[in-house]
Amino acid sequence: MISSKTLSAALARIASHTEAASEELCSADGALGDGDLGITVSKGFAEAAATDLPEDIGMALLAIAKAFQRVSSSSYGTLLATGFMAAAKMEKGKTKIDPAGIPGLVAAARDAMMARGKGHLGDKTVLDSLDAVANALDHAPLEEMINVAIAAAAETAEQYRGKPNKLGRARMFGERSIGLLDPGQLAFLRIVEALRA
Amino acid sequence: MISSKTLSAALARIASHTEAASEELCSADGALGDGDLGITVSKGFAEAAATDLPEDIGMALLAIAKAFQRVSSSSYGTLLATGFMAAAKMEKGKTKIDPAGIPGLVAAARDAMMARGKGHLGDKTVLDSLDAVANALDHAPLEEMINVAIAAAAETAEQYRGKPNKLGRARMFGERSIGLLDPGQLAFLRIVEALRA
Amino acid sequence: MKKILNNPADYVDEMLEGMVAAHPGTYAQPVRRVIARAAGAKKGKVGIVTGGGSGHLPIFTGYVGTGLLDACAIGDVFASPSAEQMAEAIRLADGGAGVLRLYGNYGGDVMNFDMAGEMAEMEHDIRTTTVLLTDDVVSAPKEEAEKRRGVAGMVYAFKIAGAAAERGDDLDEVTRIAQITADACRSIGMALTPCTIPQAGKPTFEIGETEMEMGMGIHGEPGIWRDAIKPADEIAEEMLERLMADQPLAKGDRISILVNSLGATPAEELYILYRHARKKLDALGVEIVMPLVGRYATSMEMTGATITVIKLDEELESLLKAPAECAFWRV
Amino acid sequence: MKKILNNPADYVDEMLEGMVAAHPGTYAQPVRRVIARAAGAKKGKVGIVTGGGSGHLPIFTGYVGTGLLDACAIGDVFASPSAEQMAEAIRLADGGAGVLRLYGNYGGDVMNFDMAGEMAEMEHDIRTTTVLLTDDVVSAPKEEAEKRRGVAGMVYAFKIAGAAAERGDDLDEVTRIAQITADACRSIGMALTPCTIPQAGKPTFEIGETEMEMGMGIHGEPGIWRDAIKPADEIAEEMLERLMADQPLAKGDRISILVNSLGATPAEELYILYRHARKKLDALGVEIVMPLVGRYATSMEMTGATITVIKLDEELESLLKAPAECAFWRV
Ligand SMILES: Nc1ncnc2c1ncn2[C@@H]1O[C@H](COP(=O)(O)OP(=O)(O)O)[C@@H](O)[C@H]1O
Ligand SMILES: Nc1ncnc2c1ncn2[C@@H]1O[C@H](COP(=O)(O)OP(=O)(O)O)[C@@H](O)[C@H]1O
Ligand SMILES: [Mg+2]
Ligand SMILES: [Mg+2]
Ligand SMILES: [Mg+2]
Ligand SMILES: [Mg+2]
Repeated sequence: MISSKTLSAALARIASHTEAASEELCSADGALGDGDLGITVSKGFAEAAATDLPEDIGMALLAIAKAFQRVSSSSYGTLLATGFMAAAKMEKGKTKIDPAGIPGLVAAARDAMMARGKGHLGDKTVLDSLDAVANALDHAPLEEMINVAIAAAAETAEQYRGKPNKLGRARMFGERSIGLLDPGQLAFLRIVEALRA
Repeated sequence: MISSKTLSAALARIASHTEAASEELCSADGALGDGDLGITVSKGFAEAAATDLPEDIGMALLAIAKAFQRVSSSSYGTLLATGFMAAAKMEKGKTKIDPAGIPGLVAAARDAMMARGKGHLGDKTVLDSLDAVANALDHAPLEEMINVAIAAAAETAEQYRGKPNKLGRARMFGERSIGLLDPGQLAFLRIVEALRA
Repeated sequence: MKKILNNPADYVDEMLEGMVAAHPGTYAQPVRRVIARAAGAKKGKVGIVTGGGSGHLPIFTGYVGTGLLDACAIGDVFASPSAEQMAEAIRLADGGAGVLRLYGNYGGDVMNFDMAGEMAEMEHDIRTTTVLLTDDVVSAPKEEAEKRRGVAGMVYAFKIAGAAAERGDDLDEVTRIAQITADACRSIGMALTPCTIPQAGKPTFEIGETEMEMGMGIHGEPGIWRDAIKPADEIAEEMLERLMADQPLAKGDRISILVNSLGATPAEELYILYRHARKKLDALGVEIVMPLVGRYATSMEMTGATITVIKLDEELESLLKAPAECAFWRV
Repeated sequence: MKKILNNPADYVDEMLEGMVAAHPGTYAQPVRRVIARAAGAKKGKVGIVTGGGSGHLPIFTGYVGTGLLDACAIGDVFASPSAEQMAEAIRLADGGAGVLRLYGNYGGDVMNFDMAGEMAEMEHDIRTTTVLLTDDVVSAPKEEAEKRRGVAGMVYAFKIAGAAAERGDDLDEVTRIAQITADACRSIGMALTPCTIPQAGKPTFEIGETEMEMGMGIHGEPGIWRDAIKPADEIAEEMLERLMADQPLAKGDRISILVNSLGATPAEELYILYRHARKKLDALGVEIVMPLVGRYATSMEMTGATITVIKLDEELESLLKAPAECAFWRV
């Protein structure tokens, strides 16, 4: 069972892992966009990790969403805030997340983010990563969940490498985006990787 | 005796010699000013050399002055125009310059240029070169005049190298101008050198 | 880093403080990173807000002023402001007649402004509408024109919609006019050098001495393709050709044209571009109204230029010529 | 060369052609390289002419306009126009009440303008006077202040003398006011990068990534000394200290201040400089009137800034605030 404490510890790990990956993400975004993704992600998680989370897990997730809104209003930050907000709504009033509910939370985040960003699956964005992770987790054994999520995120990124970006700034690069990782999918991989340690 | 034809031939030689020295003069001026002197001088003499000179030597000198005014209105170009104008006034109505009159012509140019530019001898400018040449030519044998002029121009430039500039843009460099040749004195040396060949 | 600044983290806040201090009769900053008219919202007038990153002056925040914008939310250099700041801008712009959100089509900005609109509606009961600029012709093909990004065309939209609001048009009418204006704008950009985002501290891209970026946005990102530097006339020719391929111009059409420096390119060179554009349009019999040549939408100290053409009808033309005043522009 | 141009030799002529084409209601070029008011000289009004090199827009020629200059002779980039062109400018500016030659103190310009004055007097019987700007405090010590060069202070001189002429003052009075204005101006400049003169095709000097030029003129030449780049506040502090050492300011003094970009430096960074200047002057109790922050006197695409302070009396202040209009500035 995941409590606010567990969440805080995970945020701290993500913050340090994405901080380390910041340059990599900025340069991936630089090749297809404005080069700010590493800063967006690491700043957002640092702010979230530094936030005192309430015990109510719904309110904790809301606090994380707000942290993102405060410091990173680039697309990715806003989308993550939207995702956390959707999860917050589902968990309001509880003090623990039941791992069995996780695939549903990821799917809810995915749907809210699709609505907010008007994106579609297959556009080569973080949405595809969320979708893959939600599906993979659905039947995963508890102790395998993190590895399964990492594998799904990694596969998604690699699988879309060969396709063109259809949304966001990267769309403008058209065919030239083929062969490049989507920065948002790569960032998502770095985020779930951090859950391991 | 110097006719308009002789003058034209000399202008052509000066034009080609100062064209070759253009970069040197620009960089000397760049160190103490705006770096345009090479262009000013070579453009001015090229324009003068390309001008059809009338037989009346005064009118020929006037045409040279006008050529300078047309194409080079930096300080040096304006000063040379002023100098040629002064000489023009003295030679009006003649068709030859008597070499014996040359020191007087140089001195007249010097004085007109002093009046126009409000400069003084000793300011480390082309005025000092003109003054030295006028004086040195005063008793020079005819066949030695060019060599005497070159020597005087060269000595003046070297002699002032160790002194600070007191006029024009170079003045602003104050003590830092010590050790550097005055670009205008150097240009004058290149001009008289061209008379040799 | 060859910039005049103190701590890069303070760049935007110090810049805004200086701007408001220099023009206290024009600008106020009632909430951090939200600039509003010094005189406050005008009762009964439709408000117009925009928002976007810093580093584009006069865009975005410079155009707050009479006959122009009412408020603007400002982010870090080239970064979207937060939804919360945008909601504050909406609140500050509201004079009771509703608020138009008028800004450039960028993913992050759209998501945040949508959220901001929802917040303002929920919290303050303010009716809002949206018009997006999508004037950069090379950022998507004509069939997907709604996906194009917004660049210097914003200047015309602020001016024309601002004039409509100032004369007392209601929200639907201001929105309609803003949309017609946005639809009538076409832009294209080119750049010779990158710029440096203060917090990054290094140039946004690398480019050779003889190359130029074509299809330049205003966020320091590389252009859409790269070409060898060409003579100014050929650059202007190509830019106009691409604009006219998207929105044909014919004898008798009335347009305005904005030849805009991305920052470092001097006015002298804008006039060299304008000279060719003018010749070409004259030859076609196209009438130029109130041409704008200068720095209207920049990317810090980038070397480069954009050209925007707006096709005018009578109404747009009269609104374009209506009086307006901010610290950067007076009509 | 990273510039937008055609043949470098045509740079100035094409630029002027574009400028006049863009603003036909403001500028005319009746004689090559001489810009005059489109409406021509105003009968009975004192004319004001200036002249200087190209590459400084809006200086020099941009300030031809109502309440400002009447005509301007333009040279190549950073090069003096010819005496003949200056004489033409004087002739075009003459409305029968005489002409003031108002320009910056540069050896070449002074010699040529003196000749031009003699020509105009001889050929057209026009009475002329001269006022030279010598506002750059670091270009000569106070004891030799008359040897200083003229920089951005020209903007104030054009504005104030222009207003005096426009209201109908006679030549002696306009000259007196212009001289008081010139005497009240103090300027200083700094730069981070050089610029490129089109016909030279390479930067005017070399400078390291962490260095800045101090005591910068406006002709692309190196500064008077070199320093390590410092925070903006320290740069503003040092510049103001040097201006105030030359012309002390005290509680109750009224001044205007111009924080000017040499070209590439964006408005954002000018406001950061202004912010510090304002704080410092506020602390001293000095009142700032109509501060100017922007691009008023440039050196092509140079990165850097100048600060000019003018100490105002009641008369200068009212003339500074009087209406004026050219394509680059409206008061
Ligand atoms: N509308 C959208 N919907 C879903 N994901 C998006 C959308 N726009 C961008 N993304 C994702 O966000 C990543 C870029 O994030 P970010 O750098 O913050 O964008 P920007 O700087 O352009 O605002 C992309 O690689 C993509 O995965
Ligand atoms: N007022 C003056 N009187 C005499 N000689 C001068 C004067 N000003 C400059 N010079 C000479 O001209 C040279 C510089 O010429 P030039 O490069 O044309 O000047 P600028 O570019 O500053 O107008 C100086 O080295 C000096 O010899
Ligand atoms: Mg990005
Ligand atoms: Mg971004
Ligand atoms: Mg020179
Ligand atoms: Mg010169």
